[in-house]
Amino acid sequence: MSLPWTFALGLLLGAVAFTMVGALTAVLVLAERKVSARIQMRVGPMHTGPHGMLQTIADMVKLVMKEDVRPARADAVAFRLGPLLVAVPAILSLAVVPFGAPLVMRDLNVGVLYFLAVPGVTVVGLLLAGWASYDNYSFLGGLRSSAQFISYEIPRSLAVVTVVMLAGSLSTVDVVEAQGRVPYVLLLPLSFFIYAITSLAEVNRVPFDIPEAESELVAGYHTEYSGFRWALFFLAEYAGLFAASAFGAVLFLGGGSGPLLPPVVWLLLKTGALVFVSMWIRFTLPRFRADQLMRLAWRVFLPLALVNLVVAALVMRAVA
Amino acid sequence: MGAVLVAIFGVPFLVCVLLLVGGAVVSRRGGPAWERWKSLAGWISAGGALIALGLAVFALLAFRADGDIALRAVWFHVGDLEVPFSLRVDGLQAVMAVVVAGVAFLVHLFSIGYMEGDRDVSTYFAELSLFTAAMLLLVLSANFFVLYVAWELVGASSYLLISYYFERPAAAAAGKKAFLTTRVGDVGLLVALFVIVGQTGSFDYDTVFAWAADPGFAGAWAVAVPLLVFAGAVGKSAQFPLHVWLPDAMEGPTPVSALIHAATMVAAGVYLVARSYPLFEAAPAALDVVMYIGAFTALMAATIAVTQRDIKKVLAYSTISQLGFMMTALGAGAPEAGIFHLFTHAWFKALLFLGAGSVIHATGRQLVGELGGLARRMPLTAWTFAAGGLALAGIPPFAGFWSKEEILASLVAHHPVLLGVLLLASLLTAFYIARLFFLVFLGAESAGPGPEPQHGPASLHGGLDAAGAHESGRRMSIPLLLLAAASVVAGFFGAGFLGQPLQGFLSLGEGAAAEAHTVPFWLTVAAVTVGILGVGGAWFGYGRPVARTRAEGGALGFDAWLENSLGGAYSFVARGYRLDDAYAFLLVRPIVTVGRFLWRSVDGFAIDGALDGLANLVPKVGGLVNRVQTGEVRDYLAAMAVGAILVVALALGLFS
Amino acid sequence: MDTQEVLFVAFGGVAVLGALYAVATRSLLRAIVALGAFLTAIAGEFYLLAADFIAVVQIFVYVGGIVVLMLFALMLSASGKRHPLAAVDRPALGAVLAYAVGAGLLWATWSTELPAAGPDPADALGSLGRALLGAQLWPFELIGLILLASVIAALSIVRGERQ
Amino acid sequence: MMTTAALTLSAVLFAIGVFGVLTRRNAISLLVSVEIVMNAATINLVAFSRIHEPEAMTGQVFALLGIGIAACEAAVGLALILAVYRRFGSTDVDTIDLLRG
Repeated sequence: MSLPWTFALGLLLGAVAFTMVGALTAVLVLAERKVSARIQMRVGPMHTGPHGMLQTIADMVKLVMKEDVRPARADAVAFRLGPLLVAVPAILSLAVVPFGAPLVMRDLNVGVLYFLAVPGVTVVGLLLAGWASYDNYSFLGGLRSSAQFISYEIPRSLAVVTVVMLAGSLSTVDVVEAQGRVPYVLLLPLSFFIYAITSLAEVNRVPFDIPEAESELVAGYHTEYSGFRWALFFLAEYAGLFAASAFGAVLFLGGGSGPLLPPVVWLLLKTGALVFVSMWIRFTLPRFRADQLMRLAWRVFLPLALVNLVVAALVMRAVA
Repeated sequence: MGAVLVAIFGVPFLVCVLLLVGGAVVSRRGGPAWERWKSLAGWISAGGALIALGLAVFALLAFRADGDIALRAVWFHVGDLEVPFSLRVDGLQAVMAVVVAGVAFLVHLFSIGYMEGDRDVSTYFAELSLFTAAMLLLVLSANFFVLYVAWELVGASSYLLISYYFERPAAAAAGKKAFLTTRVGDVGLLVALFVIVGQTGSFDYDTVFAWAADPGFAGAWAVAVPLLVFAGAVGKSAQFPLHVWLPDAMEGPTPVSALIHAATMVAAGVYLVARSYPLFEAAPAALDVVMYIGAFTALMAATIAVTQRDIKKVLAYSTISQLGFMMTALGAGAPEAGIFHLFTHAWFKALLFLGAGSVIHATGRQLVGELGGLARRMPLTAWTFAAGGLALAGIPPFAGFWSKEEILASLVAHHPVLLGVLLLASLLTAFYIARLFFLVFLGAESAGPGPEPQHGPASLHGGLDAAGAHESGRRMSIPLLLLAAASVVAGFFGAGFLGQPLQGFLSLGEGAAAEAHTVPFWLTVAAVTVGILGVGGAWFGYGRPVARTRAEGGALGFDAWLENSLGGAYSFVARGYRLDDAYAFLLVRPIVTVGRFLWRSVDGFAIDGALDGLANLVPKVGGLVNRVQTGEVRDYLAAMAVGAILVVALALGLFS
Repeated sequence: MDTQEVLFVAFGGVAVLGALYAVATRSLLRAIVALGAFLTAIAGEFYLLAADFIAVVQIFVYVGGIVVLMLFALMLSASGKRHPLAAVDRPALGAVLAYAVGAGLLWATWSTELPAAGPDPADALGSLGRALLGAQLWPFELIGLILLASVIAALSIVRGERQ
Repeated sequence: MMTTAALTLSAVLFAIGVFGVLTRRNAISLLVSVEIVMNAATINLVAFSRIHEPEAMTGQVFALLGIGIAACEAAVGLALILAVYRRFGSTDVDTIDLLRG
């Protein structure tokens, strides 16, 4: 393949991926609104399209059309870079999700590590966005967000390490294969628990949505954003949620394996279940205070994850 | 029995330690305790000396009964060389031990009275005990290493005691002079020891003497080793040309002079030669050197003694002269005669010194011109001094007569010239000692006030003049009496008509023992005649009442007459043959000049200059280098980068 | 030029430009962002050099860790000044020295006959793991110790100053 | 070919880093420059790992260790910068010269 074609294909694939993630976001937003409505004994959006199914599309069109407002004293480069650095890693982290034979974009032999590492770049984006906005709420939101992200990254990674140890590989495909008929959620329930909770914190979902806590920080790091840039944050959040759920399914629920249905369907089902749980939680539990949040990470989850890791290692050793 | 040998020198040594530590402790408390301690110190010390004496006598008797007593233990190793700590008692060493311990005891006893009221008697007696211990170790040692250690200890304690009145510059200087001068000889002894141990691998007397007896010993070593040993003896025994320290050593307290610089330490050289006699026997040339030096020293010192006006100086030169006699005997192949004379001399010379001490103690003066007529006031001192003097002059039956006769007899056969020299020396000996006696004890009491009281015992009695002189106390007179008795009796131990028990006892060099001297009658007559002549001459010059008044010079008129008639020769002699001046001119001045040059140019200019320059350079350079420390991180980083570039360049071989 | 080489040059270009911007810009914030870009590009180079584990770790530690730390430090240390300016000083000296270093290194690189790259190991990740827990265990443990020490050091430095 | 390219890139980046180290006055900028230098070195390690005993992975191991060291350095360095900032009110290294001789 000649060079121009390579780039052309790359651009095309990028566009496709972005579009797909956009569509995914639309679906998820709609789902969330419907789920929340159901939990709150409402019906949710109903007017645009049948049962309001086109509501999110309309919202997105509205967002894209909106004026791009930039605070006068904001740092232009950082202000523009922030949303991008938040959204792009979230999308990129989907690259290693094994949707099934034809749909694995890349079977990296360090896929699991890749999934842990790439979302980390998001923090840079959050900080930039918060800083560049030249706004106290944004700044505090950015700092809180990154502190929270870094704190929860550690127990989360430690939980994933147990899976890697058990599977003996960093490749997501291998992990799925290694689970065979017994998903790791049965073997490593504590790891799954830690992963699930910390993942909520990673993607800033309630009860860990302190960085954007509307009631105290207005909207955290994206207070000053509007239009398409704001949409990017929105997109990143749902892409991240989806990615975290998908990885939860891959690491602990056996990925695409399952009877009768093709792997893609199984994986989407399992991911959907996890997404649903997170929405369920969102509209059920209140949020933590900032200090409680950090204490939870360092005093509960970190020791718990360490103990879990050591116990898992010892048990594996004993069984082997 | 070995324990006895150790105890003989160990007891005085422990006494020394006790006195030093006790003195240090008690003197801090001061007051009555200190006074009591000071009065006690002498008795403790004398007690130690008495115990040593008793043990020495015991060892002597035990030796007579059972033969040699020996003790041997390994002291330390140096490489393959094993250095033993060995002691023994044979005839010579037993006699020496008894003499040393005996004189030491009497001197201790005398010192109690003599030093009473001195500022720090405790230290004095500690040093005296240290000397006693060292001297006993010296005569008891059975190998050259122990001997050398004791030899140096003796020298060190001698230094300490000479400089006892260290506030007096003359005393301090005299101590240094004694130490340095004897050191010249000690180097010879040390080199001799190197040669000996290098050749035989052992320090033991027996091994070394066996080596000396070996025919293979002949050659260069055979002459060199005894001469080197003799060098040590020359230093210690104050033989020409290293005798100059002994007259100065009279700056020490008089009992010290009696013990160290008359009876014992200076005799150590004689003992050393006698002890290592087998080495000398192998080299006749070395023996000749010993003999000639001894004879020359004897005559020279005797002439000087005639001219001296200080009691102690006279006695000091007398000692040198008498040591010369001993050396002559040793060199002439009659070691028994030499040791016999050492034996008798120890008693009567100690007696003379203590008598002089008694006089000095009583009057605070020691120049003969300021003394006179003391016989009436100090009869005991006078009589005992006379006994010692007669012994020295060689008047029978006093001790000196017997031993001196033996020495003269040893020269009859082969060395008539030296015989004449020694007879002349004997004449002078009788003359100067009689002169001393007449000047001090006869004639008119000197008039006028005494000199300014010097630092010393007399000053404590308020600067007594001769008129106020009185006999010393019992503690001082008893030693005098005992020594006087010894001066009378000692001679009989070696007297020919008694079969020379002492000489047989000594059993020194085999050849010498075989060649028993029978003293020709004419020699006895000659010796006695010479002695009487000397005394008579002194009577003529100083003793007669006429002589004492005949010239303006008063008591010393004869001295003046001699000076006038002899002219420059007299002053040459009176100044000790100007040997001190010669040393000052030949050695001291060049050394001082060189030293001053080195001090000013090398040390002061070059070394100090270099050091000062360096010292000044440091802050200057520091100030320059200081600027490098800008405190700015980036400057350091730039330096680091330069360093990195250099490293890269080196790695790439750009400089090779 | 195959795809790999094209990508190598592309990443290299990004890295050089990012580095240049990072050292040349007057804005600290942009310098750090440029550093992030530079680091990411380097991670890409690692990937192309058959070191994908290193590449991911590079992202993990550098971009996710060190750059964030730097941003924190910047934001905590430049309070009130929204656009902290970092002056460039003595560019001539820096340029000369940098040029000397770079020229030396380049000369060394180009004047050395390098052996051809061997085949990449089949199980690279496994080899790396075995190396880390085998032959290189001591350095590995040591780096853990150093990390612990530096965490404690950093905490005590920041806390100690506060009290 | 690839190795030489990597080494060339490394040399260029190293020089850029050195330039930054020598010219930047802000402490954080210094740290940025140092990171560039360290990355240049890491590229070298990774590149050499392929030509020198690829199976042993020594180069990659040391690249990892280098990254670990960089993390330590950044953590301590930034802590120091914060401490310095609190004390001197500046992160400009030229204003901090207490050690000037």
